[in-house]
Amino acid sequence: MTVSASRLLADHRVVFAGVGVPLLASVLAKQQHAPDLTIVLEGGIIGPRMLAGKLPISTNEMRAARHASMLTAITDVFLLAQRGFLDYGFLGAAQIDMHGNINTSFIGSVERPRVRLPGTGGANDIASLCNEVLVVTAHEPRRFVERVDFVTSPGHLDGGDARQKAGLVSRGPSTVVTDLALLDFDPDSRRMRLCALQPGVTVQDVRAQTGFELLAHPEVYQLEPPAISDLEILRELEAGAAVWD
Amino acid sequence: MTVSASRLLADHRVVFAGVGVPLLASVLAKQQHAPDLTIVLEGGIIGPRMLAGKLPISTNEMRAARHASMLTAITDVFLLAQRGFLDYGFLGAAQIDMHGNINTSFIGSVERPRVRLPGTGGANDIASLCNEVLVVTAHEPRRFVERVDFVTSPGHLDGGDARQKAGLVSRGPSTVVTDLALLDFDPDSRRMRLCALQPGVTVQDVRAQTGFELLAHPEVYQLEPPAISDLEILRELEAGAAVWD
Amino acid sequence: MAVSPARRLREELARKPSPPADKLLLAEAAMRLVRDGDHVAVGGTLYSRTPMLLLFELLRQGRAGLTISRPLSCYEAELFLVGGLADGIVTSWVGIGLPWGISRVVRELVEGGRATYEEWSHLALGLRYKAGAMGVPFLPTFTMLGSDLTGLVDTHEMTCPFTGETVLLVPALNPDVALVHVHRADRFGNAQIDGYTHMDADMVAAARTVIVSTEEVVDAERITKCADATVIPHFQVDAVVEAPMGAFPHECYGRYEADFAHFDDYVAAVRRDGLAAVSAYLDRNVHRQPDFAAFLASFGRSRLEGQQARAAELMGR
Amino acid sequence: MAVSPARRLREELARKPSPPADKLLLAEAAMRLVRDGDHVAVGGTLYSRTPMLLLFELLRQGRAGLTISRPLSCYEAELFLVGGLADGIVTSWVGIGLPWGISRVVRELVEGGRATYEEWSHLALGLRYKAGAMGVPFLPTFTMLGSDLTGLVDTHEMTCPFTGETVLLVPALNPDVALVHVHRADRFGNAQIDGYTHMDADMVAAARTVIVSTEEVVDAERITKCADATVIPHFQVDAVVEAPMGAFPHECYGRYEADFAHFDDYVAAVRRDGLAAVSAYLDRNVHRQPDFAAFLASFGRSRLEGQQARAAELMGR
Repeated sequence: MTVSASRLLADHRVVFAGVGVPLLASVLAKQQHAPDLTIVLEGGIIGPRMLAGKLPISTNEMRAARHASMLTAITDVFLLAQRGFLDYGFLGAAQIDMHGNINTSFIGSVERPRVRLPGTGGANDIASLCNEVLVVTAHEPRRFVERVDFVTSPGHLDGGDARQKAGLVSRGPSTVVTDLALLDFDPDSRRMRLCALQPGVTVQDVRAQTGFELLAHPEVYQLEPPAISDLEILRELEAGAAVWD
Repeated sequence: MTVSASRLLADHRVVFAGVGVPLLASVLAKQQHAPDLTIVLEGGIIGPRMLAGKLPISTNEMRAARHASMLTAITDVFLLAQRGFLDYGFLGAAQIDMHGNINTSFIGSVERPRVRLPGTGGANDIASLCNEVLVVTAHEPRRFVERVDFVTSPGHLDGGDARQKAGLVSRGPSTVVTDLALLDFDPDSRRMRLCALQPGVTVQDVRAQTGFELLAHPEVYQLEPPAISDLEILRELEAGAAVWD
Repeated sequence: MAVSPARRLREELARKPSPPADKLLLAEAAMRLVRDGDHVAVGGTLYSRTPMLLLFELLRQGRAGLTISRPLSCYEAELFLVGGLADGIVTSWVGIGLPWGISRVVRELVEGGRATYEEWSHLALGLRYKAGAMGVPFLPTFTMLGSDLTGLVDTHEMTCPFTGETVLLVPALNPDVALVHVHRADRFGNAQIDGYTHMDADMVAAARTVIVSTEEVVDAERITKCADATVIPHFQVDAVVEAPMGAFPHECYGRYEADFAHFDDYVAAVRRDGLAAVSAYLDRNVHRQPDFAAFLASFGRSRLEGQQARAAELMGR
Repeated sequence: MAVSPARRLREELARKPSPPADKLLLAEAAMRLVRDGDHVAVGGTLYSRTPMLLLFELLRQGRAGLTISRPLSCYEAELFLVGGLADGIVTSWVGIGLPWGISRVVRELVEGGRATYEEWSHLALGLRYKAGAMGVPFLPTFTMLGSDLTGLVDTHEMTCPFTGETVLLVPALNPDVALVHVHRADRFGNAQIDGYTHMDADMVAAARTVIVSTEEVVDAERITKCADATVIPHFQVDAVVEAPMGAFPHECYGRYEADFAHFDDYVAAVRRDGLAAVSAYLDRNVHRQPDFAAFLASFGRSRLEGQQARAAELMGR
């Protein structure tokens, strides 16, 4: 999943990364095929270089700021996104629906939520303001729902040109990367469709884990498996990251 | 004029000063009766201490920034005024009218100006945003006109509550200090009125130099002449200021 | 809280003198400036540069009916809710971080209707403080449009008269009190922050009352020597509190790392005992400690020095 | 210039890659990025940190139909108008300073209808750049209300939906080109400014094309060592030009004072010869000099060193 995500990042671009998979994917991309990718983190951090084995747990801490070329205010970083400087934004999802809308606020009703999730953080801003949004999430039926309980981060809303009509100025989610597949959105209906399969996964596997009717690209292909060098880099990056060394 | 202006500045307040008389008056006030007056200059400069004999010619230069406690952006300084942190603002005037409106843009018509003046600079912002505005200007009939050709900096507009009705959030000009007199504004009509006379000046002198019908305070008083210490401080401050030493 | 008209905010400021006077206070006296019912904005974000010494003092004194706002809220929000001081939070996110999972405490209180959580996007909250700092009642933005977030909070859509675009207006937030922790300040309140500044400068300029805690109280000369690093001018500050390691167990950029093991213990206790674990934490670390220095001392010197050494190492020192 | 919708501005940015690549160019090549008809925002203000080397190169190359915007405009505006490159200025004030009186050149051209002077208040112009930098089409303000300035430019009044107050909306300004001079930058364009920053950071973030001249080109390590002093990130910059004393005869904070005697000579010549004096100035200092270094050399080394010494003295060095 991390490797698939990293391969979506083109060189010479700016990625707005969160911690976890997004940061790993971004650092991996820099080491593999995109050395001139610039990483921006929400904690006011531009162009940091991560220390293997000391990955940050939040984007608002010293480990995330190492060797940055600019340190500024949180709001200023989001304003860079609003102006259009941030090419890629990464999102996770507690729930994602067939139009790429994401919920990280409430499971159940707003008035009496079954689960009060942590909230948007910068996710709504990333979804609203980054030029292209990449969603990375585990592929499970309880996550892939027909309609999210609450739109925390706007995808293509009700599909078609609904997103543009709502006034949103960026294109929204282009790709969803999961442990099973890579998905994009039909250019007209803006409904999610299967694009490519992770190695060893079948179309049926994906459908079984998706809680709505999934469209499919005319030519579904197989994703390349991670290279040995990918796995080596990731292993080195993560070494010790979970331990408070 | 400088001394009269300086005496209007209370201690423990923040003054937004321009170069020339406003800066001299502010530094004098700090040395005489208001040691804890904070000077703010439009060039992003907060709390500078001037070097006698090396006064700045603009508020955007090193001499103005000496020993400042904060150096920032121009816009940020004006935003301090908009928020309400700047208690006093000083204005000069090419033209000032009976309601304290000031023109530093056009003499004559806008379409075919007889004189294209330098423009507002920060004057409009000071007039709009500082808590209290002090005007300092030479007292001449061509300056003190019934109605300015153009309102660069809003005073009390058409008088009465016109200023508040226009949406302006600060009180506007409270006092006009000239080489002849000290003037304020009638609390109801907001028309300029004579308050006090500079030493040796008569009411008639003032009226003769004013191009509109000047109201008078019920009790016009005499201003105290400058103290010897005032003049000594000013002489020392200005020494060499006009020479590019 | 309702949006205050500019005139009212300005009148409040005009009533306060703003001399470069000695504002150095002990935490106990400084925190008396916070009144019941206040909206208290907390500087830093998540576990970075949280004004922990000030918060602990406030928790020790006790208050009622506070609202706490913060860009990203860490477990200090839980202390205020469970401690009974606050009944609502205004933030974009609450938790500690991925490894510690969703906040069980906030879940229990908010799902049970015992506390409110007013949710804004991270940028929208930043713009609310910024509008407050700029002295305007709102700022326009393209964020939050089309989402369900706008339905729960006070925003307005408008059509831009220049371009015809739809923009969202978010209201200014002018907190009653802002509490921030900085790297250095002089006794007048001129303050400097190293590294990322979070939203502190806007929060301070927006607030009606400002209390700054600082790793070091320095001479005015130290400030004027690098005046371009000053982010808070003295006339925005009401009280300065000396607070070495005053953000611990959260981090302070360049000075000390956050104490993740402390978070582990806290979260493990909450998993085991629920809200009672939060009360126990308050009891042990706030109420039974005479002051913050005693709380720090309870970690032992070598652990504190270790956190400082980790910071130094990351800074390449 | 008309206000650009956010979508269009964003699409323009998205078309440009933004690598941390070597952007070091000679002034001659860098200034080719400026096209006839462009709106050129000039960094610094008045006689402080003006990108004089870049401006002189543009004057040498020649252009037509430019509009020049600047917070406060000094005599460089006169060079562009009389030199025939620009036919309009957007600013809040034009002149050099009190001792040099009103600009005779601007008076003659504007009063005669041969050049336009679009006047905004200092803050309003700053907010226009800031709106452009923030990626929104306008910002609200309480300045300029009630004055006659609003009648001459494109602004809108509105009633705040939160407080009922009247606010003025000023439109974003996204210049085609921003030219700024900084203290240090690496070859990728990460740039730092010492002292006051004028409106440069907003101007740069707002602009479509950015050329930075710098007193020193430094290693990336020098930038990362004090990353909190960086005000311009590399992905906002299209070209970096090495320019020691590149703001002279204007000042550069901490490096050299403005050459007031040079202003005296210029103003005396204009008083004597009118617009012809400006052409003669251009001829002598721009067209007959092979480059900016030769212009600097024409002052003589001791005069340049004297200006540096004065700056050092003011900085207490």
